[in-house]
Amino acid sequence: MDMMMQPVLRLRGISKSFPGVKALQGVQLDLYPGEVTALIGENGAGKSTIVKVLTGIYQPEEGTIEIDGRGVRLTSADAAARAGVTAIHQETVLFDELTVAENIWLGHAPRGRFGLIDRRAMREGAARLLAGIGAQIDPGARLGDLGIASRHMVAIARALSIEARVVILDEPTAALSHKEIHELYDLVEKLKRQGKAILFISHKFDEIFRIADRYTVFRDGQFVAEGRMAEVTEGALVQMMVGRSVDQIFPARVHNVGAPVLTVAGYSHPTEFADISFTLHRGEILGFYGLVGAGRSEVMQALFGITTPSKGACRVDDQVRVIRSTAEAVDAGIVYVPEDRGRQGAVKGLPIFQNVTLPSLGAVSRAGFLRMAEELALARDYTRRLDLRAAALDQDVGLLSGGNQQKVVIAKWLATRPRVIILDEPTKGIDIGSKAAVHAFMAELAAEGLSIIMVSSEIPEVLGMSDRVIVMREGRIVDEVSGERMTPETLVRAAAGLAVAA
Amino acid sequence: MTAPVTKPAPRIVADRLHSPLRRALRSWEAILLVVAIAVFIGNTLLSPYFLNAWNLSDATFNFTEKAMIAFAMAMLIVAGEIDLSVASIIALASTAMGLAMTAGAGVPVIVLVGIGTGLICGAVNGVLVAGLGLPSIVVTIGTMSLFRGIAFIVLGDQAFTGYPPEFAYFGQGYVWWVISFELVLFAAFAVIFWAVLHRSTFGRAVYAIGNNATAAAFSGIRVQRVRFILFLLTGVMSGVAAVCLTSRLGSTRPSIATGWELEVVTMVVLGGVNILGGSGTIPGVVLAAVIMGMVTFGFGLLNVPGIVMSIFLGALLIGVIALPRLLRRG
Amino acid sequence: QDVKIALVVKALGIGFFEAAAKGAEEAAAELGDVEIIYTGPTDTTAEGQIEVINSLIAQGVNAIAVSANDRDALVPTLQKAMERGITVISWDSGVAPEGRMMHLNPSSNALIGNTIIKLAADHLPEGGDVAILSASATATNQNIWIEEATKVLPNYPGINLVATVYGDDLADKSYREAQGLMATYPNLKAIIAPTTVGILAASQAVTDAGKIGEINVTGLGLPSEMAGAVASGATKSFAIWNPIDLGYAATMISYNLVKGNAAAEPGAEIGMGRMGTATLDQGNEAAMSDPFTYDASNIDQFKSIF
Amino acid sequence: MTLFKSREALLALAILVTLGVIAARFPAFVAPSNLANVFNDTAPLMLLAIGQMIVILTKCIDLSVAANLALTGMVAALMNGAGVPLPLILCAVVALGAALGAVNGVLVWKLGIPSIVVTLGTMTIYRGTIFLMTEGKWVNAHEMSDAFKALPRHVILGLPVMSWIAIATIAVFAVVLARTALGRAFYAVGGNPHAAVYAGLDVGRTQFWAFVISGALAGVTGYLWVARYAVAYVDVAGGFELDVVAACVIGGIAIAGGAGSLWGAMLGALFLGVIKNALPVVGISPFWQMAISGLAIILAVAFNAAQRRPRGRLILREAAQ
Ligand SMILES: Nc1ncnc2c1ncn2[C@@H]1O[C@H](COP(=O)(O)OP(=O)(O)OP(=O)(O)O)[C@@H](O)[C@H]1O
Ligand SMILES: Nc1ncnc2c1ncn2[C@@H]1O[C@H](COP(=O)(O)OP(=O)(O)OP(=O)(O)O)[C@@H](O)[C@H]1O
Ligand SMILES: [Mg+2]
Ligand SMILES: [Mg+2]
Repeated sequence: MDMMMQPVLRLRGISKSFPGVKALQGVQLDLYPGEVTALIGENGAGKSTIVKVLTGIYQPEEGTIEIDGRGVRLTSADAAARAGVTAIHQETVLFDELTVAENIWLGHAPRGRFGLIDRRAMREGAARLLAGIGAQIDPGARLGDLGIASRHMVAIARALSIEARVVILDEPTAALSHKEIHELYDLVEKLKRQGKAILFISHKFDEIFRIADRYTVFRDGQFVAEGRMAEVTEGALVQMMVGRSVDQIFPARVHNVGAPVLTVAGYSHPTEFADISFTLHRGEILGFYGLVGAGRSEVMQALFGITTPSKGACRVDDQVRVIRSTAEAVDAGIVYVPEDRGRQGAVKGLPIFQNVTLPSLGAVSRAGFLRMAEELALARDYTRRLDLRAAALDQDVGLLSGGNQQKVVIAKWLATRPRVIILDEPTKGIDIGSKAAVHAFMAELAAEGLSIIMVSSEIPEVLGMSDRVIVMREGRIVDEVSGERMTPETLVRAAAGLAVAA
Repeated sequence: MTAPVTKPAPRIVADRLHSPLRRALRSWEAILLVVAIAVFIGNTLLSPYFLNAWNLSDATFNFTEKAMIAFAMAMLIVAGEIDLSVASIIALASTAMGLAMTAGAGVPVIVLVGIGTGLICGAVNGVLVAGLGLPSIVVTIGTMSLFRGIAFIVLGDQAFTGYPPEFAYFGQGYVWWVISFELVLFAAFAVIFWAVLHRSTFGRAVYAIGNNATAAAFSGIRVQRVRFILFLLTGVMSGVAAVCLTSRLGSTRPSIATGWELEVVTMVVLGGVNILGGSGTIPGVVLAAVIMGMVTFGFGLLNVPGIVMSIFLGALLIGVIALPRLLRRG
Repeated sequence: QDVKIALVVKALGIGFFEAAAKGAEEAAAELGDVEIIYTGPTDTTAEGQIEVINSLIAQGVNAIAVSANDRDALVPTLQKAMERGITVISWDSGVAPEGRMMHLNPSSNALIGNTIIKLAADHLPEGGDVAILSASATATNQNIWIEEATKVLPNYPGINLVATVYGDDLADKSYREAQGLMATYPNLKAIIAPTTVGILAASQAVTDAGKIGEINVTGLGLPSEMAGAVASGATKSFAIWNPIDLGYAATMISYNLVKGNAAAEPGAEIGMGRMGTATLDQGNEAAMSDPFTYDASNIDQFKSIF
Repeated sequence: MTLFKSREALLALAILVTLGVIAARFPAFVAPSNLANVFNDTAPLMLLAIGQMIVILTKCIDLSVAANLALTGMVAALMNGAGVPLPLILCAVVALGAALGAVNGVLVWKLGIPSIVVTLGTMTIYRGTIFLMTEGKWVNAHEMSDAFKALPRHVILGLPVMSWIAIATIAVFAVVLARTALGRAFYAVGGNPHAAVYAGLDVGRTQFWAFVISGALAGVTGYLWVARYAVAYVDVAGGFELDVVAACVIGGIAIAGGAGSLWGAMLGALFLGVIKNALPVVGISPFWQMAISGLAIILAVAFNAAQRRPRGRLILREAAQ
């Protein structure tokens, strides 16, 4: 059967390296019309890199790209679009200052008289595309005023505005809520029916098994295997991906929760949240669940001193603390692993070890002057515990894959020996192997007596890891569940506002 | 799902990718050192007057004052900010010293007034940038006019002259033989700034902020405080430069040090500091200062007009930065 | 061994100083054993002049003759030059006494101050408002002339000095200042600009405002530059001394001081070649000659010379 | 969007209030003829501000505009002296200005050198070139032909040609910025260069065009300036680049790129123009001028920033109402 169907897109022997890293080494990839191919691999396996090669953002050093049997050279994003390749990238890459319609049409806007941009046609086209994916967004709105999910829908609309034969989706569901994810699945079905070849990248196995027809596995920048989804099991895929088998079960945890460590009372903010009160105990993992945009990140950032609440107080151990800056939060033993790694997490441009020691500079210095040996020792210690994959500790963090950057950020906070660690979407975009490692590590930390707040939008993770779960909706706490009540049902209903109505 | 839990042994990650020696050889400072040696040899060959202790000593005055500001400016630029008001701070500080002198103050007070004025000006910039969150390039274009404008309001077409004779030491005195006080000050500040930027926790914070201010703030660094201190520091160094320059000129006019801000920035950039922030070193700035001083002095010995000198410096600035990029491509 | 005489000017490229350099070369040719180094900064700053002077000291020139951008700031550097045995004089724009051996004024300051007012008054028999457009606020000689001019004002009844503004010797700023004067003082009858840049810009501004005949622009200018303004009537007359003579005289004086033909002390008489002798006053200053007035009758004769 | 509109409205209001205050004491200042004069005086600043604004939109800065102006102006004056006819001179200044801009653009585009460094370097190189061409000599009014000097002064419908050139240029760029692919690309490239690559825009090439436009406008202004003030020399418009940047900033052009409007920049230029022209008229000592314009810049920037400050995300339902 494979013999009969010709691939639309055929990559052979593609290599691409960055200073110090061989991101891709002679990989191959085939995409077939009307079929979804899942690209699977650990963090840093080279998935996003191949997407960037296909969309003309990176030029491979070796290898051939064929579309419909004809060799092409994709020298720019523009050339790729003209060759019929379009992509929704892992990070949403759009323009805050432009309108939604302009974001969708930038670069290929409809022209009117004198070759000037036809703004009306642009607006109408944008409205049509957005309606097609079930997004209710005003095409005239400034993009910067939209929430993250809406922005993602705009990115999808932009990808669809190009008449493409090949559609690439790089972790498209990471930022979307339940409902939007389902609309995305419908969209993928529609594209399949139109005969487009689809490349789908995701770390979520349920998702892959649901919509993919074929799979291709990369490991460490090399091609490992390909085949039909129907002929493979999850275990086998994982085995191919990591080169070993991994247990997907959440680590067993002893729920011995101690004395209160952090008490938050009536935290409020003019626009972001109101009446946030809860208590966190020693050795506890407290889950925060909610739909995307429920304001969980904002509450956590207030606890961490990024923003100042207009009302409310917080107590750490038995001391009432006023936290107006991150430095004060770190002093109080509260640390935060942000969700937006690229912007808020790692300091790209600085080496790994300097990232790790950044909040602990006091501990690795004497009288304000740094001791390099101590810095390296500290960094070595914590990166090893997290199984960091890197060439050397003095390598620029920006050169690491997303998942490995996340490990550096976690390492930097653990090195401060905090009392409370807040993990905002700790496993978002992390491969299954590292994910299990992060989960095991969290359990270990809790067992050592560290108190953990975990913000997550993945129900299995929330339920599997937490002792207790707080559900947020529109900036307020709507429910707190523990014990028997901790079921997917309760969480979803509370988050969607159904529980209140019932 | 039935596979057993395995915890593979962590990978060993090396401390360093390349040896420090290899890094040093491939660094910007190495290029600058070659350029500096070339300029030195060129000057020696072109002018019989160059290789003379007193003449070389005179040449150092072409860069010492600017370089002192350049050290602080380098830190500021590494942190992703810039201060274009430094030359105007000199004018205002010099005017304040003149006022103090006319009021009968002694040398120590005059010096303190000069440095103090620099501190206050730096604080004004700092409050506007770090306190109110305004972009520094624009703020300091504004304070550049404001500070010098105040000096003009005070002095108008007048000048302050008649500083006490002992005051002349800062800009005209020699510590030993041909080693001037300014040169010693320059060397001392070079060491201090090197230690602060490259070896202290404060310096580390500066680099972190320059590379990613948001992430630095999310790492518990008091970003705005660091920025404020950097502006204070730049103000103070401008004040110190004002003391030296006023002492060297023996008088104050509101037009003193016109155009220095761009020379200082040029020095910093030539020294390999990334104008967009995040990287750069003090040794680089020291070398750039020496190169600029020797080039201007060498051209001066050949009686080449100053503007040809500035063409050369402009070309050098672009050339030194373009060359590695060209080589990498070709 | 040639005598090396450095002629340091306020800035390179200014017509007045280029002419002075011509005079210096003329003197050098006449003397035979003189090498002229004509130099100066790119813009009119004291710091720029100091760098230039430092390199002249390093070259071991025999004499430095400077037209200063700042009468005080150059003093320490010039003192250093004198300590190293270099003859230092100032000309055109002076240096404070402790920074030079003598100063050569193009003319006597009192005479110039009087002349610039007289030039305006001659064409205002009924009197009227006049304003001064100067160079930068720190320009030494302009300030002295303005001071002298204000002193003699009482001798010209009816002449009413309403403002003094500064164009910084920048064409556009001077132009704008002239415009500002016209807008502020509707009854203005004359603009006096004791600087070649200012007089040129002011006459242009008056021409553009269509006020030729209404406002007379006068002051100090170069015939070559002012020919157009005189032809159009924007300027009825102006004055200047001959910059060629000035450069020539400064060179001659420097040479004589270097050679020990004369000493710079009060009452001394120093030869200036074809310009006669300079007699030093109590402040070791001397005047070269009287300013010369140019108008429609004689401008064509001089406009091709300087 | 409304935020931008209101910022420009407020700036316009500030200009009107300033004019009103001056008019209270010096009615002559707001006479139409004088206002036309102020506008005409500000025309060079506006022309340069258009180019600078586009460059700043693309996340760059052009510090060489004033030097470019001086060089093209000098070349225009020399060509005039050599008897080249005026139309040819006009073409030449645009071409030369654009070429000088292109030099900046190429260095930024092809070598990726930060624009502030490139233009800091070319600034001195361009000015130095004037010196090398002329040995520092000035070209004065009497060395220029009457036709050369007359063009910018020629009055049509109550305004000199120089003003009309500014008005026409503003009109052209209003359309270019709003309705052409290149115009939108300037915003996109500066707003998010990373995303621009993904959208198929060539960031470097777009910046290159911004510099070419800025250069061409500097070229035109070079001729106008030299012809208007009837003099050309090395230091023409020295330091003017900072006024141009200040005009853009006062007009709300974000120095970080990607945001700002043409009208804002033009109002910013007019604001500076009014202040500069008014101070001597109001009789404030010239020594105060510098301090006052510095203060005006700081106030304007602080005000703009206060307007643009993010106030947190809207999550709470009641806050949204
Ligand atoms: N711009 C770059 N410069 C240097 N190295 C890079 C760059 N981009 C990616 N890499 C490296 O290339 C390798 C592949 O990265 P890539 O982003 O393709 O991984 P990925 O499979 O998408 O991982 P993830 O699941 O975390 O998104 C990694 O080792 C990464 O560090
Ligand atoms: N319009 C916006 N303006 C500024 N920041 C935004 C905007 N939209 C999203 N973000 C930032 O992006 C990140 C993720 O967005 P968002 O908060 O909407 O999703 P979330 O974190 O899943 O939801 P929650 O608020 O419940 O944590 C956060 O750090 C948020 O501050
Ligand atoms: Mg990826
Ligand atoms: Mg979040």
